[in-house]
Amino acid sequence: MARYAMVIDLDRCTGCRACMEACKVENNTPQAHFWMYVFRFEEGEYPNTRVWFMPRPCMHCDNAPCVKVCPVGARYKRPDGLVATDFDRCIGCRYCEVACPYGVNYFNWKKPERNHYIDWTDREAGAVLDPVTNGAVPPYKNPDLEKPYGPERRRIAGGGHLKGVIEKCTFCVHRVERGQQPACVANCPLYALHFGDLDDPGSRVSQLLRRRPHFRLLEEAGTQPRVYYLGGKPPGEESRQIEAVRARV
Amino acid sequence: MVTQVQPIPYGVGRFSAALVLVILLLLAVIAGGVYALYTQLTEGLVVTGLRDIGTMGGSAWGLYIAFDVYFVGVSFAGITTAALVRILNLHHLRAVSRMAELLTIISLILAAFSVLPDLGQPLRGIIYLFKYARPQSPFFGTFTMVIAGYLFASLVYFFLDGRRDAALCARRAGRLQWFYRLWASGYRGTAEERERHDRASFWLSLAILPVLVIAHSTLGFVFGLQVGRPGWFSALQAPAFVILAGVSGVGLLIVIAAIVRRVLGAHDRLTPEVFRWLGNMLMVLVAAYLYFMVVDWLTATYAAPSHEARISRAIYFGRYAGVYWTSVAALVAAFVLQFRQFMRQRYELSRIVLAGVLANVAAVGKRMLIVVPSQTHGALLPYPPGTYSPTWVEYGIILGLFGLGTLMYVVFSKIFPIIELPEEGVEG
Amino acid sequence: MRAFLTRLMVLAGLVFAATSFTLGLRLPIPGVPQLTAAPTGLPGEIPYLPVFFILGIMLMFLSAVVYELVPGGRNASPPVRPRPR
Amino acid sequence: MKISRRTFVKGAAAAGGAAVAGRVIPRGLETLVAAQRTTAPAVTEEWVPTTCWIGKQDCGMLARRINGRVVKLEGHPGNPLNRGTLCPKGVAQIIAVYDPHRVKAPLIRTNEKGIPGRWRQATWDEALDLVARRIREVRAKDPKLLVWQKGRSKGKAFYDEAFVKASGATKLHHGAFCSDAGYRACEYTVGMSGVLHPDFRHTRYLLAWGWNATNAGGNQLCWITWPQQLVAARERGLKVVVIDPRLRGAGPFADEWLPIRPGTDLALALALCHELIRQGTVDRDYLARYTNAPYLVAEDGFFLRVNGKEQVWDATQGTARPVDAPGVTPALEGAFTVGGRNVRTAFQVFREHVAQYTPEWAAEVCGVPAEAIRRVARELGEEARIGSSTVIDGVTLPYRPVAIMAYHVSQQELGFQAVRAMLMVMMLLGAVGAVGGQRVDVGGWSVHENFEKLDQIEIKDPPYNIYLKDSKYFPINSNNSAVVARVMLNPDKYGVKDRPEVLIVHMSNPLVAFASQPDLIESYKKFKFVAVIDPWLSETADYFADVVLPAATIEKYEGPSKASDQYVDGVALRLPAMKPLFQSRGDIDIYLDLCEKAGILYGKGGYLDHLNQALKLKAPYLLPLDRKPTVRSIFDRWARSEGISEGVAYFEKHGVKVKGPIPPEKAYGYATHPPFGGVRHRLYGEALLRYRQEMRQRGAAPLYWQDYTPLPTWRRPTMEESPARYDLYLISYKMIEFKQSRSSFIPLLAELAPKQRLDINPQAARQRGIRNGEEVWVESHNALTGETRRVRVPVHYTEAIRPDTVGLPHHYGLWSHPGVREQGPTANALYFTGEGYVANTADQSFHVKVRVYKGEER
Repeated sequence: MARYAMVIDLDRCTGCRACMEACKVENNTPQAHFWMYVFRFEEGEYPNTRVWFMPRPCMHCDNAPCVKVCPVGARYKRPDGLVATDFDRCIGCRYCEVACPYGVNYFNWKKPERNHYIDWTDREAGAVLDPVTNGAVPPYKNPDLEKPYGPERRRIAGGGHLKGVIEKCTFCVHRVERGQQPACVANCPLYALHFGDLDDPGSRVSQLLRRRPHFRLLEEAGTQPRVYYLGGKPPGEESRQIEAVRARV
Repeated sequence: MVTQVQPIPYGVGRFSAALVLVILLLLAVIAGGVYALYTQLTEGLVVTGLRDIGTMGGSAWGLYIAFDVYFVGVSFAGITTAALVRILNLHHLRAVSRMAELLTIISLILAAFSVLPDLGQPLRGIIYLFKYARPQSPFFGTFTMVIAGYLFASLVYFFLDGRRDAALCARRAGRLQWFYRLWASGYRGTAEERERHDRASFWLSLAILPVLVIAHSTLGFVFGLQVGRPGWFSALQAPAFVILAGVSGVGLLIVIAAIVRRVLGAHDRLTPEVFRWLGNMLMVLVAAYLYFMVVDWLTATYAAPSHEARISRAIYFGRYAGVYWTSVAALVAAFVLQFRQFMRQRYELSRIVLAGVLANVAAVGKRMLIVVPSQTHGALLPYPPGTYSPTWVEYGIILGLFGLGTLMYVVFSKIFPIIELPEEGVEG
Repeated sequence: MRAFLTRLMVLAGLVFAATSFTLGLRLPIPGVPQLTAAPTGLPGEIPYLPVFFILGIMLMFLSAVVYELVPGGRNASPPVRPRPR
Repeated sequence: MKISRRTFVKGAAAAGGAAVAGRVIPRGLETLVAAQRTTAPAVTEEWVPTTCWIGKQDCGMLARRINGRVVKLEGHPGNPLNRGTLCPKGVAQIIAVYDPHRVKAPLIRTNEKGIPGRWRQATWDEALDLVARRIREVRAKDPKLLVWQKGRSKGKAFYDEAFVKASGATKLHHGAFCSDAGYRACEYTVGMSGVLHPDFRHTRYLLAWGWNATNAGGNQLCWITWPQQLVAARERGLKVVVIDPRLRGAGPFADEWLPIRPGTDLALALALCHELIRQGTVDRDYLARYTNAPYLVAEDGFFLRVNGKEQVWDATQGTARPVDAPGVTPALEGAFTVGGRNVRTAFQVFREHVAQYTPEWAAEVCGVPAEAIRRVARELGEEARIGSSTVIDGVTLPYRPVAIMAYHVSQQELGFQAVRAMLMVMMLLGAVGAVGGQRVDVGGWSVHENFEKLDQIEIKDPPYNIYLKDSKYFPINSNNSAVVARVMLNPDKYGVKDRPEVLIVHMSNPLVAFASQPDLIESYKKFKFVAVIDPWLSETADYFADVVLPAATIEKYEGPSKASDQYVDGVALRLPAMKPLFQSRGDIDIYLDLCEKAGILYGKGGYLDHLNQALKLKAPYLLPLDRKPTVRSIFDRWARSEGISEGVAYFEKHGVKVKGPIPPEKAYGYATHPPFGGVRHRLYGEALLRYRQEMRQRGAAPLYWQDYTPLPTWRRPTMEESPARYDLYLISYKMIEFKQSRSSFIPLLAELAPKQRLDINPQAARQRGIRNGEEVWVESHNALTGETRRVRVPVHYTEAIRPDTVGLPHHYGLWSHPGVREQGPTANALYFTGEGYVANTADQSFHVKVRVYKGEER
């Protein structure tokens, strides 16, 4: 059984947020949902200013507070390390969300057909688009998200973003089980993101972690994250976020 | 020959015009709540002021959870008083024990109802909680202990305690006779039955008290166990919850007792003695809670880690200062009121009631302050601080719940004596 | 005869209570150690187990009712509806 | 559960047979059932290659197509430009493809111009007929009165060349808003068409001169390619010195930051030259052999010529001899007397010229510490390793691992000379065309025709054409559409006789994208007829189009586009990832039909004929001139003519044709035969002096010719003449989220940066009592006309900008798309164009003095 982890090289990140967009398109996430988010930081005072960037996926913790608190086992830890959300099981209590120290959970506040960027139910637009899209919402809807995954055969890839259930980064389970990299990793223009199996000493992630010093976010919280950062340092009180994305639904 | 039996006292079965008006009013309030709930069910929780923690800069839990905690808290007082009355033989408080028990049962039902609208999938919530509930989740304790243990135990206690009066009521012919008979379930008041009931209720009380503590503690754990939420993660949560529960519960009981005393003119049963006792109980609990708050404040200001500090800043001086200081003021006032009466040993009903009201105002405020700030200002990663202000939907649903509770209370008091029937006249 | 039936009832009730209670305990007992451990693998859950647990607790309290309503022992006398003298 | 509008409606109806009943049953309760529904049915899935349509370099893409519907665009792993990745825009454009607010059918205007348009849908035939008729009419009068405004249109061969030539239209660029001042400087100085960029694989010391590395592209390539090379180079030990008023652009990749005052880059470059010469870190061999540094300059500033030949001083013989005399060993320095005339070598002149530009002086001008300038000069001198050489693919070449990356920085009033001065820094170090040294054109080292053209311009007397070609105002001319606007408003002033009448705007949005918005809006009223080819209703179309022709986005054939990252060469095509949505059509289809209807498609000199030349088609693949080909067949012929036997099918299969690594002989100036294509680089710009004099003779005002100096010469930028209360410099910049004005309506991107904001240093803000996020007025001032312009924007605190400078991103200020109304103004509403705010090459300056205040004060 693989032990998946993500390694993020802060020395390479240009803060372009392409990973955020790759995630959004791959997973058709609703507006203002950022399963992957990129912080942009500024430190120090002119002219001794420093600018740096930090991507923030779900940490897929080994000791995940969200898994512990889930009252119905909708949020669960897979043997391969992925922290999954069964959207058929979730009752929408958002306990996982308040329990998570990293703020990676997003709740479907709206109905799916109202939850996307453009009102795809708009009659005029729909009329023209339907012949191509067969009424899919959004038109670039990814069918893989509906399917069940893992030996447990549970639907954990986000699906149609059902109203009233919680969601978060799935490490693109639908791609990983197909042997692909998560969308953000695959797309990173600077190859700052890496994904792989810690049990395989030959994997890129294992090599990087052997070769270079690294840290994990909020390790002191005992969550044992599966996301490692190379270079740089964790953000502190001195790190001012600039160009924050404040999107609300 | 049949002795002429007087009608059941305490306004049972008598409906004045004013009462009908009150009931209609309550029904209107409930209807409002139902409409709000309908809007939410169709549109989703987007109609509330709740939003995601983190980039969305919101609060995932709000009014619903705060009032759920509040209602569970209120339920504390009822059954405790009843149990204490039984265990410590505080006979002078027997008069309020039924009111207390009823308060417990109704507020527990309201608590259950106030969680449902918070769920994104209420129907799943009802089914899946019974189907998949996990003990690892603090919800499990709240859910099983409170609903199953606590509510059911109270019902049992309530039922057994009411049999005697039911039997008495059953003597009168009337539309509800079948109901009284059913409740009395063959109670005749023989010495043997009384002795049986005594023993049963004694053990029941003993069994209920620990369940009670567990239930309220687990509710505290729901927050206290969250390492990811500065301001929540604390061993103090559980005990503090129990105490604040007492404060709000006893407070509300005082208010209800006073109302009943006024409406039913039951001055002979609800004596100043009763209120003095409740008042003192409230004073002690408030004092204990104030102590908790001081400890809390010291820890938060003396050597708080930066994240804790951010929250306390928001609470003491920032966005939430208004709510916080109002609650503090209310608590202090409640305490001072009671303490002065206690020292002088001269009690005034109005003052005690005022204290009860203040205590509940403070309780509601504190519940909000426990739930919200840690979400809006407790981010461990440098997200910008969030905001939360409830919408009409949330207020509507909560009001509706209060309406429902009051209605249940009123209706019950009209079909069953809300105060234990006096000893005399038992044998008619 | 009636007394015998009631006894039978009580017995059946007790047996049911015991079974459901022990069944129900299968939930918290393995659950408790997991409170401290890090969650691993998939949740091995038996559907509707919580119902048994809740039932167990309820029946525990219900026994009080049984105790009061069902007169047992020597001085058992058939329940008589209260009748105005 | 599969939520589609149809099933959704069904569900609602089903729940009780009527919509009413559907509403009675709250959908919140329905979901439990819904969740149990089975998953989506099996689908046909395929990956089809195409290229990105948003940016300038056409990154390779693979489109994931399910049942004929594109659901995702991913980077093409085989394309050297982006190597399997995409920028945020590239990823997000998928939602734009399906944007219901695209122009769905040809539109014809029904209301007057200059206000938001009202439209009626027309058939393609009707719309094209209308445009074709206008083209016919105007061409009958004078083809030059037909103007073709180039924007981010691809397929140069089809539009810029074939159509413009076939129609005889006047072509307007957008380069004057990009980096054309730098292009002209490089073309004139070293004969390479491009701006400055390093040889990232070998460079060890980089001056990132106003390079917005983490947000914008660089010389000739889009964003992805350059950062990839930068980061890789830094991991190999590259040191990066950022010269920029704003640090944000360089992000974490700055080893040192010189926060230079806007508009003073020329001064800093001159000071670096001064230091390099003082240090003696000068590549004399390069200067003597490959530049005009040894040429003898007479006192009048012109080269000493003996029967037309430039002379050098032969050090061994102690006489002046022709530069190409056999065995001549030219002296680099010194003053001599030849035939009674005092002459100095060009280098001597340069040396004496820069003697005044000391670091201390520059420190004053640029607001950068003198010791920092000294240190950088010293490090440059050391890192250049003058005299050293290395072997690349078996070729021994000079090794000078120092370079400059400069791009949009060239768009300032002194831009032309500033970039020339930057080049001179590299020329002194002998880094031009050396390994690890200065590069200019990613395509390889081939001398551009402008090297001669810009040297041989014949300045004419009026009448001039619309962009003042060969005029006494801007002899070297980058064809600035904003200047054109001013000319149209006042033709007589510039000696322009007749105004153009018909305008075709292709994938361009001048009203928002080009500087000096008010001028543009006014001037566009003067066009009699405007046709716009665009997938969206651009603001330009909204206000002025008579006809809008809906172009497709990625659903079309277009190209061919270069796929070279300066190390590996390749070529790619844009291929339709699916059928054009709505009634939109591929641009090339539109041009074919338009030309046919306008009667300029067939025969000699027709569109097809010019297309044959533009695509360099060889027999037997030449397009027949008598029948209209399909677009696919054109590319098929082109591919086969390029020697790709499978024809276009090859691209439909692979997307990109990788030609392999670029050999040193093509990449490095030193390696070409002869080196540098046999030209001598122009340290000394004799022609510039000639132009200066001719302009004076023709009576042009000093501000036109003052910067035509043989050697870059510092002067205070015109904007400095603004009153003291305009105490801040406004600069503008690009954000990674958007591409120019062409993507801020893409909701996925707009969400990341929803609003215009003014970057300001907290120190400067507090002095003015401005809180972070507070709305302020930004008021710009034209130092020559006294005109002021202002916009209202919220401020954004940042410590990464000079306290005397404020910054506004481009991209905003759109209004026609429903998604952009709240975004705020464009920076172009504040900039001025024309005298004082363009370079001597008519290139737009994006610098202006502004003041920032809260209240209504005015």
